[in-house]
Amino acid sequence: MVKVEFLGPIARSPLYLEAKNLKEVAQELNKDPQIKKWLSECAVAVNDEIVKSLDVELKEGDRISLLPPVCGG
Amino acid sequence: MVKVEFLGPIARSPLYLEAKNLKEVAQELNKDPQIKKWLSECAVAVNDEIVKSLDVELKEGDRISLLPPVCGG
Amino acid sequence: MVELYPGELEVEKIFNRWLKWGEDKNYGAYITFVGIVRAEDGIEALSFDVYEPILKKWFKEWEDRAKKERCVIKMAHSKGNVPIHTSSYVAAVFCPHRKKALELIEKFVEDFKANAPIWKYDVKNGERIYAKERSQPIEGSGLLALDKTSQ
Amino acid sequence: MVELYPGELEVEKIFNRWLKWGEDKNYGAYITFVGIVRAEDGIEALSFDVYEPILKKWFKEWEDRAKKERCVIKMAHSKGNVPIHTSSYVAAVFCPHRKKALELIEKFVEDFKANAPIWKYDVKNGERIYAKERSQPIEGSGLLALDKTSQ
Repeated sequence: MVKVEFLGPIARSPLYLEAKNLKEVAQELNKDPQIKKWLSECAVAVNDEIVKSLDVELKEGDRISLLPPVCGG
Repeated sequence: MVKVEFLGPIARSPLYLEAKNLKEVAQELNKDPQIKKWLSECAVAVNDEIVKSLDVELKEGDRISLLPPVCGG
Repeated sequence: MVELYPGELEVEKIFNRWLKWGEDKNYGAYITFVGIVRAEDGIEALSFDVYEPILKKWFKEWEDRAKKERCVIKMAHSKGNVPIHTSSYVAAVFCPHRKKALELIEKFVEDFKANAPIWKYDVKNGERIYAKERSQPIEGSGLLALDKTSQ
Repeated sequence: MVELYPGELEVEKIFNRWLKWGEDKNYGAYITFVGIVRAEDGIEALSFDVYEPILKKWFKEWEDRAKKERCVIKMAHSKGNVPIHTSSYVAAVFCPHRKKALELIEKFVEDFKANAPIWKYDVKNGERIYAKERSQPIEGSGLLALDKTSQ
């Protein structure tokens, strides 16, 4: 089981999924239209490290975060 | 008569010269080796306006300033 | 270290504390950037969400980068509501010389805008509205969008 | 207006006064550059000569240039001796937005170094030594050197 967190303005509670890698997470999240609309603009972190490839293997308890467009300052 | 002032580190008292234009001032200043050595590095102001051409006519009482290399801050 | 505070920043105190910190360290240049909330579009405040774990990692990379140039970077940011005409952000660099300092503050502030995990909301009539049109997708965004052509 | 002070600058007071000045004017960015005297080559202080009439004209041009961008520039500088680890120079810009502010502070500080009529001296054992090798000829220098090939 991995945890998917939605940061900032994405008003969603965390999801818990069975997924062996990020591609499977992507497939799962694309099924929900309310989440899907954010995906093209969101960066992705695994255990608080931004990742830039879908070829990331996941293990039990991993935490995936979705980061929508930012504007600090 | 015009007045020539030496600013900053050029340790010279003002000079008073008869000169109708900047070219004549230049000729006069080039005669003094102690002044001459500064000239290639000095900017020139007439009545506190920096000038970039020797074709400047002077009138009685004009004030010429020599500004050696600067380093504020 | 990233300093985070609820509400508007006490800019004077932060500036003075950092100035004192640098006093005997032989830096030749100290630059600060202060971000002030502008009165625009009838907002009463801005509001910020900050995701600290990734912000700290992002900032650590900048600290390391600055250190290689013998410089130091500091920043303070607000969480929650920040009224108009008060400050939500202070960034600073200390460097031996001015050129590096000017270069570093610009690069840091621009990367901060583009990649620091902070979300901004306009506050109107007490309501928080995500400032989407002023926000930038973090570098590498879109990874999970499988159906990219339709986006 | 250019602020000139004998000896080292009271940076905190200057920063805070300018911050307050900008408070209700709806600027989004306030950047300050502080120049601090470094301990180098055994100096005890730096010392400065300032030629005010031309400095004020030079600064007025920058004020006008800033105004066209809806920005404001401020500066304070020391005259005379400034001990190591204290400050001789503070420059500031206020702009509606960050990009212009970052651009303006850099251009202003660089032009200040190149063209403001201020002369720097190292102070060693109480003696003032012109910092010639760190100084730059003002744009257009050499006008009166007739014998340019031998220079």
